[in-house]
Amino acid sequence: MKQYFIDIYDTVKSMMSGMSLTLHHLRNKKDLVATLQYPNEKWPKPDRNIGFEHNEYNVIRSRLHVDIDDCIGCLQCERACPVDCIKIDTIKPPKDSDFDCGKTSHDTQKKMIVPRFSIDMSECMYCNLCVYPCPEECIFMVGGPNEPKHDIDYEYSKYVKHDLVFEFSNVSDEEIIDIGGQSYLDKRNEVSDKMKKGYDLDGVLPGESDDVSDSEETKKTSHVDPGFVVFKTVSDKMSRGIAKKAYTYGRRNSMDMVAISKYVEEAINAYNKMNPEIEEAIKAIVEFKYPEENDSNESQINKSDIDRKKSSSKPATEGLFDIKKLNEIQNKMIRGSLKKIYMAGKRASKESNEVVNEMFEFLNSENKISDDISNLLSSLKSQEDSLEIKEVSSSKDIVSNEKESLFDIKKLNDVEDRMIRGSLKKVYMLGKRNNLSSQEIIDDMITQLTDVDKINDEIVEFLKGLA
Amino acid sequence: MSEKIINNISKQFNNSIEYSKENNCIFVINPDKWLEIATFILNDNDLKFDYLMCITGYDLGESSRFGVAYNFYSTSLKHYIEIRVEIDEDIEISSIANLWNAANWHERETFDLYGIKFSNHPDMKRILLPEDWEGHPLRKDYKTPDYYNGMPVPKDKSYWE
Amino acid sequence: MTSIVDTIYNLISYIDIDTNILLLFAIIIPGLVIFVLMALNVMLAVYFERKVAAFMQDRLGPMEVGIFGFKGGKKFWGGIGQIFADTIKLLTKEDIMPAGADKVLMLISPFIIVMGALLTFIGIPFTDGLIVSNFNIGILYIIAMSSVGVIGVILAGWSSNNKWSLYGAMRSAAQIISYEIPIGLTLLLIVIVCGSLQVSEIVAWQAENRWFILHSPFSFIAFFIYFISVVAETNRTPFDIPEAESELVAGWMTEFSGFKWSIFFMSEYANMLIVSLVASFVFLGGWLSPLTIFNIFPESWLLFDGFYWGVFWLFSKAIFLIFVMMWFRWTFPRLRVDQLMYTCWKVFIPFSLANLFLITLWELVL
Amino acid sequence: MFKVIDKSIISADEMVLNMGPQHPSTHGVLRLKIITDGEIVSKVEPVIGYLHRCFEKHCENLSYEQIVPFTDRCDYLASMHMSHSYSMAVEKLLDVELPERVEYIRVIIAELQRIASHLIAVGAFGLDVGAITPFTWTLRDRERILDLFELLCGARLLYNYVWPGGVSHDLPSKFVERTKEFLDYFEPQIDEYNQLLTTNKIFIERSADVGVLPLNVGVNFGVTGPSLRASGTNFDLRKDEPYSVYSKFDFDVPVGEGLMGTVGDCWDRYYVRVLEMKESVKIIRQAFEGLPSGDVHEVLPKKIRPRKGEAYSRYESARGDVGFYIRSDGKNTPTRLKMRSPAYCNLSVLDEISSGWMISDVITILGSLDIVLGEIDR
Repeated sequence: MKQYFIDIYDTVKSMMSGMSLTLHHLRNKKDLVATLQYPNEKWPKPDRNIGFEHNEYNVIRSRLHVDIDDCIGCLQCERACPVDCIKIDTIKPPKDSDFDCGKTSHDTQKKMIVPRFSIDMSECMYCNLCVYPCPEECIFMVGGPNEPKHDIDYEYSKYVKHDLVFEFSNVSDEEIIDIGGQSYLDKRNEVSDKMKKGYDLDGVLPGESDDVSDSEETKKTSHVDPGFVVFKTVSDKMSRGIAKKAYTYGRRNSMDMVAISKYVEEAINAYNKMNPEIEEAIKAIVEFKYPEENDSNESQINKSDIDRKKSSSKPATEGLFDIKKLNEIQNKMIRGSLKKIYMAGKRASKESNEVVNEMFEFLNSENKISDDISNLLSSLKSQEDSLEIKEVSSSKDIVSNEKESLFDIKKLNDVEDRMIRGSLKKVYMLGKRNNLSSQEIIDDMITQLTDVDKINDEIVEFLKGLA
Repeated sequence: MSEKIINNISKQFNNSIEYSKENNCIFVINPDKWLEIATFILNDNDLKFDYLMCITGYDLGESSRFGVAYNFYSTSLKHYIEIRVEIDEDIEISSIANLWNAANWHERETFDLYGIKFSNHPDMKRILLPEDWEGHPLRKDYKTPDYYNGMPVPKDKSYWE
Repeated sequence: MTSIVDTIYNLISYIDIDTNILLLFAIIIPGLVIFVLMALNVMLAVYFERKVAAFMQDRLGPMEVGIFGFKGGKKFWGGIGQIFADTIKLLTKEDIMPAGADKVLMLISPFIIVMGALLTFIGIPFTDGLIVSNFNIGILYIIAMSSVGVIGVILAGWSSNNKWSLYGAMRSAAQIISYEIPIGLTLLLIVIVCGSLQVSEIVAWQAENRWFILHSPFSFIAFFIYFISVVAETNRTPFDIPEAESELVAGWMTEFSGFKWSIFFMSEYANMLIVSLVASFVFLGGWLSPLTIFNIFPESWLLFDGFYWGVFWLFSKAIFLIFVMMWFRWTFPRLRVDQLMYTCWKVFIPFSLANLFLITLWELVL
Repeated sequence: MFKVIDKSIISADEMVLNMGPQHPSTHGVLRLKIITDGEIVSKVEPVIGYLHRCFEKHCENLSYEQIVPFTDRCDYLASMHMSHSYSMAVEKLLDVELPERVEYIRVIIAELQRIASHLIAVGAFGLDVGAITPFTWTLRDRERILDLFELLCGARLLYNYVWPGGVSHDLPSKFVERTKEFLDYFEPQIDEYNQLLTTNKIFIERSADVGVLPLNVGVNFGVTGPSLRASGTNFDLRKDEPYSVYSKFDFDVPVGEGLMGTVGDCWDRYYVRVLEMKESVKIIRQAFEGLPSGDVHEVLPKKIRPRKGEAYSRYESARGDVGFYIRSDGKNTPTRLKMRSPAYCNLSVLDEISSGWMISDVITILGSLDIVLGEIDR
């Protein structure tokens, strides 16, 4: 009985003491609150001075970044990664070629180019193991001691998972071809085509996303030599490769089209790979007009159109001149510092002119300006990328021609019965994939409807109206 | 200390011990006599290995194919021993789950990942993998299946290559 | 001033239609007002609870949603817009009905619970004379109606076809029915003392004499027994074993979502308000100003009394008690189901029986 | 109209209750098959493997350096302990003698990590019995330790800090100072937890005398760590088989005494953890006094190719006795790596000590065992 009352007393007492504590916290909330209002307030970044030469080490875990100009393609980071989230491809120039791969900021001569350096940040587990072995210190996690190299960036959420694959390589296709990496490029294009097909099936009807894919295609083809379009029709891989090689050789030596076609034919015959498709393609080359010979009117019309597209879809850095042009400068010191300015400008997405102006300012302040350099820089300033634009226009014509042959899938939305509309759309998609013409597709639709007994006069008339 | 342990055990089971590395207290033991030895080291007053730390199965890929390593510790006498039983593929090892309850789950795990069977185990079934999994993944000759219950097993990152 | 229904009926009686329809109007209007009051109560109380919890736990609570861009910094009303965000979220949530559930029972069970809460409000005054219907058996009616909800709880637990829900419902039924007894016994004290079951009479008695909590040591103890018992009856920590989110997921509410769940929520907070109001007018002098307890304040202070001040004082007392309930919740662990029964049957009921006996003696002797 | 009622439907048989894999207080994706008779539990069968990530299989294809981040992910609440334990096994194979500074740093880090892990255990145990406020308070203090770790190696949860043969970085210059600041702040906080939770009568009622684990049963089931010490033994590898530099420090091993009930009940298991935090604070203070200078990368191997052979390392982590059994055949990847996870063995005793109690008590007992599913399922 005594215990009974003691228990009650204990209970009340312990409860009161607990309640007094929580009340204390409620009353002194201003001093005790530990929450940080994240987007408005952020954690104070701790001082990362770690006692010894911390430049070598990286004590922050955030996004991986690569200074690709310093990468020598040694693959050490790829090997160190426990989750295989780094993928590097390298191409070595042939032994006898005099191709200059450039130098790193540590003045190491690069022996190969890196056409692909992609990091899948969705797989990365921030273990930092890739950072330690890098001999050029070009892969690092941003922020912390690397603040001067790259600002901290730990908030990089994306809507699509693929967007977390960051591509760092800035080697253009032309350079790869220069170095003799045609086979590599073919393979890569093949894979990307395959992947593109995969994306297209991502639940989006091509009819609905026509506009998007159109602009994408123009963007894509703007980099590719239009002559290759012809060879795409060739199904045999081997002969296609030979033909393309021969074609590029011809282009590089600025032959005219007839000469190129003959050259290609010789090359094909040498490997005994002649087949009707190739023959047709070679004929097409001869008929194919050089982009330079295109009507100037046409390109004028398209130009404004494309300019608009460019400004909206492409980042402004594309307007910057190529960094390789600076290699002509003899003095190492000046070249290095100019490159630095270039990189800074690129990161801030400045225009060519601005960057060149900055360079001039720098040179003036250092009293290192010479005639050669100023000539070079002013030549860079006035440069226009007219050639590119023309290429775009011509390839766009080809694309639009193909598209016009088919009617728009949206027209099918006028059909009221859902069942019928669905099956019609299916037929349409099937036909589109097989490159059928409008008339053929409509015939298919009518047979399809007769099969399922849904046919009536209205629909037949409607369909015929489409063609 | 280790000498004493070795002497104690080899006095009793001279024939069953294949070899012993004295410095690490590692014994390799004939599977036939395993249960007797286990009972002995648990109950003997000089040994008293009352705490079974770990059971590790391993795949040798040789004639005697699998091995099971038992790590014991005595909480009262503070000494340590490792005993290994190496067997061919189809032979069962007698279970010690009735002596050390800790062995229950460890043996189930060894069975799950290596397919080593323990006779007289109270509840011999898979523990980490699903009940309907085929094969024993930690074997050296294990191949990842293409399908599990009709679902394809992803092997590479399709958007990556 | 007798009751709201009568007042309204008198007000609209000049309209020349059937008197039955007029009576219906006179009943429906206060019903709607009470429903709106309950909805308002749940919105404010949830915000209040979240803030109290947050500050006790060294957090800030809802901070992101302000009204018209207004945010109070780290103040109490920092995320006041959260009230509306929560309401909209709850009402637009998908209403999930499990495949194996008893659909009819699952549909009606939230309404049974909320009906119990609504009906209880009929007998509860808001200030002097502001009562929907001034029964002469007010206290009895309140006790009876507040235990209607348990039917809904059992139906909800059973119809969900979920073992966790069933456990929650069974625990809840046992708990609510057990704790009805100490509640009834403690409320009996004031009935004995003032000799009436009518709410207005009870407060009138307190106005004449003194607050009931200060009337005798037994009524002082009775208040705490009553208060802790109603905490148990409203299923709040440390007696929240029917919900027990770390054991039973969400107890009998596990399978409910969207609008149905928000009705449960509404009734829970409405019950909190009801029991606090009852405690206020039975023990704490109802709408009487606390300044009149002792006659130490100057006469002019008695101005803070009257019809409108009555509403203020009554709700202040109730809100303070609700705050204490929240304070309990964020301080204590949860009891086990057998300990809960122990507390009820072996502590509260003996004490309240003794109270009942002793206060009778107290009244006879003094 | 009237159906013949099948007797088996209404008879009062036992019922199977599935707790988890999605349940608020199973501490991860653990599934408990509970056979109950009303509220009384007659059998609990843990079903594990929902978080199995093929850690051991994976390790056979990774080099020794690459395994470290994966060991971190086993026990994500005490990552430092896991990588430390693994590094010890590899160092045994490599036969390296570590510089003293490395050992001191490792001890400091390990004890900080022990505090962080026990804070979660203590808070989550409060959460399991229904007290929510202590959990947020313990998380608040754990956050400060994570800040220290961020200062140390950039990461807050999965550190990849302790490497075979050393640690990845030396201590930052402000680390010692700030850790001391934290310790001064932290010690009074323990009293607050005690006031709010440990001495609360309801909490004592819920946890004392519940789920008593007798010592011999615990040893037989391979239960280790605070859960075993609560049963009245001072078996602690830091004392019994001193690794690293633990032999140099003076600290007590808290043992369950049954202050509120029986020795080895849930309250003891909880309270041993609270006391251990105090002991860890003591160890860290001593370690700072004796912290020698030196290079932490002195013996860090460039490439790890251990000798042919086996090694078994033992380590006292926050949850108990972690063992890494590594078989190497001289390549840069292990042929077999087995991890003896303490929580795996601790969980196996659940059925033994929780049958006969109520459903609420199963939660309490599970919380007092302090399991981490990442470590159980590996």
